[in-house]
Amino acid sequence: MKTIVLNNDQVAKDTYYLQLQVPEGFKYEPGQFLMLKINKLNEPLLRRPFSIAKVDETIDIYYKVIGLGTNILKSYKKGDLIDFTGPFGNGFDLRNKRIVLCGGGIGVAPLIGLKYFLDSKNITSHCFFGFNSKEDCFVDFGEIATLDGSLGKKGSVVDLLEDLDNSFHVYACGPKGMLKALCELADRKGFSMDISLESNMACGFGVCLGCSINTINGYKQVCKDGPAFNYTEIIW
Amino acid sequence: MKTIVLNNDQVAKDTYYLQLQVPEGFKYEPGQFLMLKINKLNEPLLRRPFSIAKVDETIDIYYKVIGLGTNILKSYKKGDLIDFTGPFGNGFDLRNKRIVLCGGGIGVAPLIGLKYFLDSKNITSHCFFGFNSKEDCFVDFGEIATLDGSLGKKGSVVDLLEDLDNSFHVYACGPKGMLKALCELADRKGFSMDISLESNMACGFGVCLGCSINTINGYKQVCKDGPAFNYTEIIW
Amino acid sequence: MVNLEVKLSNLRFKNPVLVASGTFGWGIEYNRFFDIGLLGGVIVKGLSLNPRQGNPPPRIVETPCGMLNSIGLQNIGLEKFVSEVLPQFDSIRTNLIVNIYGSEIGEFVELAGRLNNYKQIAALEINVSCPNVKAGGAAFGKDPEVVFVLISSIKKVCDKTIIVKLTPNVTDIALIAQAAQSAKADAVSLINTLTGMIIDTKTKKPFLGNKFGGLSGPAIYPVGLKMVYETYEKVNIPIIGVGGIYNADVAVQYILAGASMIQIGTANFVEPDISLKIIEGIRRYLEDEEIDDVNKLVGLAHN
Amino acid sequence: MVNLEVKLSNLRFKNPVLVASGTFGWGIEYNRFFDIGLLGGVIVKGLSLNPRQGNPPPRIVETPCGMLNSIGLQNIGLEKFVSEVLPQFDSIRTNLIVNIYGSEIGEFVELAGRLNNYKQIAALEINVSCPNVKAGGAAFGKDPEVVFVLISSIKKVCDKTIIVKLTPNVTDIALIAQAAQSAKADAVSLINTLTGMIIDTKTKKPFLGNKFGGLSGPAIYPVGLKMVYETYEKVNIPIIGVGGIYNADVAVQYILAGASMIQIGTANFVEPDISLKIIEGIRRYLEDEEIDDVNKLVGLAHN
Ligand SMILES: Cc1cc2nc3c(=O)[nH]c(=O)nc-3n(C[C@H](O)[C@H](O)[C@H](O)COP(=O)(O)OP(=O)(O)OC[C@H]3O[C@@H](n4cnc5c(N)ncnc54)[C@H](O)[C@@H]3O)c2cc1C
Ligand SMILES: Cc1cc2nc3c(=O)[nH]c(=O)nc-3n(C[C@H](O)[C@H](O)[C@H](O)COP(=O)(O)OP(=O)(O)OC[C@H]3O[C@@H](n4cnc5c(N)ncnc54)[C@H](O)[C@@H]3O)c2cc1C
Ligand SMILES: Cc1cc2nc3c(=O)[nH]c(=O)nc-3n(C[C@H](O)[C@H](O)[C@H](O)COP(=O)(O)O)c2cc1C
Ligand SMILES: Cc1cc2nc3c(=O)[nH]c(=O)nc-3n(C[C@H](O)[C@H](O)[C@H](O)COP(=O)(O)O)c2cc1C
Ligand code: FES
Ligand code: FES
Repeated sequence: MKTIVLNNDQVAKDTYYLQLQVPEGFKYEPGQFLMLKINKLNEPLLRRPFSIAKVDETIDIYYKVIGLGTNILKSYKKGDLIDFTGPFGNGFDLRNKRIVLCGGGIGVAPLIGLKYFLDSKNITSHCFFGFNSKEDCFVDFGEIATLDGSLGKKGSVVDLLEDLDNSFHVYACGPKGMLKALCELADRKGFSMDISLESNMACGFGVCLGCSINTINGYKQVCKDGPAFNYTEIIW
Repeated sequence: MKTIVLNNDQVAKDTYYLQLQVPEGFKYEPGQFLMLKINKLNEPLLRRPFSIAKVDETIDIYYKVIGLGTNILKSYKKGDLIDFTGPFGNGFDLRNKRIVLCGGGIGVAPLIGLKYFLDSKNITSHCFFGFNSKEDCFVDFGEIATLDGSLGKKGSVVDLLEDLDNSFHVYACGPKGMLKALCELADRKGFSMDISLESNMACGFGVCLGCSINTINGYKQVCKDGPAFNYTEIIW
Repeated sequence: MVNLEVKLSNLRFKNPVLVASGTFGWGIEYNRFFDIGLLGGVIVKGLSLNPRQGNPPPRIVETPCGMLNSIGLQNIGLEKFVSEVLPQFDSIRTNLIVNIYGSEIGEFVELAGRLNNYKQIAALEINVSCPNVKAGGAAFGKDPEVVFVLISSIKKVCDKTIIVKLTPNVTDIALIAQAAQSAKADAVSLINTLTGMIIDTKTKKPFLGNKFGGLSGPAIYPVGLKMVYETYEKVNIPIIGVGGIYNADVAVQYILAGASMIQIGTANFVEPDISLKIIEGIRRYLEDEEIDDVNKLVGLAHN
Repeated sequence: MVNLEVKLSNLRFKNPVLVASGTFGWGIEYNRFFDIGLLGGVIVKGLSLNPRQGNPPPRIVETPCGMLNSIGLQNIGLEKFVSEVLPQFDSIRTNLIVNIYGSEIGEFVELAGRLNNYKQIAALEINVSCPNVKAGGAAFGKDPEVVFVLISSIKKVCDKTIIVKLTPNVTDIALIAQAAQSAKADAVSLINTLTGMIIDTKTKKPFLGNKFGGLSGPAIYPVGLKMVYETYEKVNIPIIGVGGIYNADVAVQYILAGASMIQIGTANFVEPDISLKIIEGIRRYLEDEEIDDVNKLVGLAHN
């Protein structure tokens, strides 16, 4: 399906904010993602997955420029048509606990929509976001940590969660290293946690079996069984 | 090498006029061509050959949108950088006879530069250009024939050359069917003729041996031995 | 009106467009995009007797105009397939083809024999590209004698249409096709993926969990097309062409090369309804060329 | 400073980057773009005893991320090569490697013997992918015994470094590499092109004048890489990796897979000075990874 690009501006270092027109009948849950076909050529061949940060007037996506596909994506202009499939994946599973959102880098994106959703339901949540540096930050809410100390607290965002106990439930998304550190912290502090994972994807809806990750219940598909998983399930 | 696109406007049906900044030290002869790398991807992989229509303030190219590469080429905008190699190929071999230029469709392009060159040397030449229809025409000089009669004389441009005799030398470029018909006419009327040929090309400068055509002297390379050949040499 | 219907042994297909095993799940997943009953047939993912976990991740990576996969034939096994997937095909109006494999001949034969009982299944596609445990891991499909014995054995226990899916990683694919023909296979499909790999220069290790993977996608279509073309000159049974088909032009090229039907694989991931577009594209090509029957196109490039 | 110098038998190469036969003309043509003396070595186009016309046009066509060629080994023949090309290499400060082929063993041997006299030539690369007239047209390179006899015979008449260029169109390329090793080849280079074809749906005929062609370019690199990787585990002689290399990352992948040197082919057409950029890219990779010698990279992906 195609929709119209309404905005595609740089909002932080290598980070862009893509807004798409909401197609008629489009439904989504926070935590889901779209698969974008970047151009009409066979290179890049496969669609690329991007979390839906939020949907209201527009579908909002934040993306980081990494390689082949995202380097082309950034040249889209207002008014261009873009080809998507989805939304795919499960929404975040809502827990009846004190809620914390913890994101690192571009992994903050899917949490924006979750925050927005929780606010709309009057559910209180605490947000902790980490970036390498001030120039990488693209959110204007939540407590911030930066590795170089240029914004918020100096250090890893994981450090900001030291005070949590088992009354909390964390939704986390970010680079592998951060997620692993969070898992150790969760083990230590006893809070529960869902983490949103990434994997190379071909289809996005469970047919290629390419996006498997290893869990204590065998291989699972990030696209269909996730992208969020209970952290205790993951075998790193 | 890279140069700047100064203009890339549509000038006729599926036909675009590409103007490039002349790089320092750039030398060319009428009849030569450039190889353009259309994008930075591996698809399309190979460079595409385009005749240099003319060089004065700018390098002028006329191109027709055909397939993969030219469909992307048409999206270039003023100010974009484009990657070229060349100029390659031989210039037209100038003859001391009454000169006629005969072009069909996009094959008119290289003759524009030849006309311009001859004019600058005060050499008289007669131009005959053929198109399918008025909407395909992108020149404003010469005698025109269109197949549907919407501009100039109705019929093939070949018909316009019926009056030539062996005192003439023709430079021709155009689709295969037209060139074949011209060869028959040349045999009948006795005029001499150089025809500019096309072939799929990989390198453009004689190393891949991919652009061969069959001649009475064995296979020859369009890029290095041509693109213009004495018509009597060609085995169709 | 042009005719798109094709026949294979005693089966009729609405059109020559199938979807390739491993790229179309169990079929039903694609119903969210279009009515899969419009396809010539659906080849479901590789089935084995017992469930299989598949290979460790990462399992896929993109390559220039292609992709590598090392799924390792993950599947739910016969029992679950029969109880959960098959019933859903009662209401789907297209040919269901089940792609099967085993690690030794006995496993293939048992599986084929048991699948023979289910009326929802039109045909079996025998995947001989998987490693042969008894023969030290080399694929069944690389040895014509093994293919002959395997297919003959399957034919004894299963009277459904038998299609043999050949691997391109051999010196002479037509030789293997001939072995399948001698064993009374009803058709051959070619090609499966080319073996390939990618190395991650950051970790300095093979990128895929399984090191090697199968290369598919547009990149490989000239190779598949050539193998279909040469096999067409060496066998009399129908050929089903597969490998890198991403538009109607490439599909038509395969038919001209000698394929009676074609399969769409990797392209299903990129464009879930590409197979419908290709059916329409083949129809339009026939109309433009004023050919009234797709069967008349088969092998024309040999004339 | 990192070391890029590599050795092969008694030869030294400034760096591990060569340019592949048939994609670099006679070398000198590229001097208009850069000083070819900066390359590790230049492999010139396939030479035969007598001049050859090559195949009828069209000879090339683009495919997804690749190209097919059916040049058919057009070349000027030994005599003209010796009189016109060789003298130009007196002043070029890089290793000249001559790629040779014949239609039967005797032709190879005579050619190798005669080339042995010229000091400008550092090594011969034996192209065994061409059809063997005596064996009914199948390529020399598909039969390990033929490769053994061919290379042994060449070694008897030529004491230059002998590299055997292998075809990927076989079931087991490592087996052929082992035959070359047994025959005392100094190195193997792999891969040559994959056989493929394209059909023109307008004319309904094979597009290339010769019907079939060789597939090269980025599309094939995962296949070449895998063949280098598996051959590295089976032979002790150096491997020269070739196939689809289009940037330094892919070049490094080949080295990690086990290639001591690499060749740039099709990419030379797209970007005439790509080989220089790849040399620089390899140097930068080594610096970033803090590895002081390119030789230490060879085969690391096997650890
Ligand atoms: C469910 C999900 C949601 C996501 N949401 C977002 C989001 O909201 N915003 C965002 O910016 N990103 C998101 N991503 C990540 C995003 O999909 C990738 O960053 C994107 O696909 C990169 O594409 P590319 O073509 O630019 O990079 P590519 O060139 O495809 O490279 C991308 C990555 O692929 C891997 N890779 C590919 N080829 C190789 C190779 N040869 N060797 C080693 N590694 C290789 C590497 O990890 C590399 O970094 C999400 C991913 C998933 C799975
Ligand atoms: C010396 C020279 C000068 C030229 N000058 C000009 C010029 O001034 N202006 C201009 O418009 N054009 C010119 N051309 C032609 C121009 O190069 C081509 O039109 C252009 O390369 C088309 O590129 P493309 O990617 O758009 O089309 P492609 O998609 O590459 O297709 C181009 C053509 O390639 C052939 N082809 C490729 N693949 C196949 C296949 N699978 N089956 C059948 N046929 C195939 C067909 O003939 C097809 O029409 C010139 C060509 C040469 C050799
Ligand atoms: C992710 C994936 C899984 C596959 N699984 C199977 C399989 O289970 N059985 C089989 O015979 N072929 C399998 N194949 C091969 C395809 O059916 C097809 O032969 C191959 O991909 C070439 O076609 P394509 O280039 O159109 O994808 C698989 C291919 C892919 C990409
Ligand atoms: C136009 C062309 C001509 C070639 N000629 C030869 C040749 O004469 N001898 C040879 O051994 N290989 C020849 N090759 C094969 C290349 O040397 C190389 O092995 C192959 O193209 C794969 O590398 P690439 O993908 O980098 O091009 C040729 C390749 C091309 C594209
Ligand atoms: S991306 Fe295909 S199964 Fe998950
Ligand atoms: S295009 Fe390469 S030799 Fe002419």
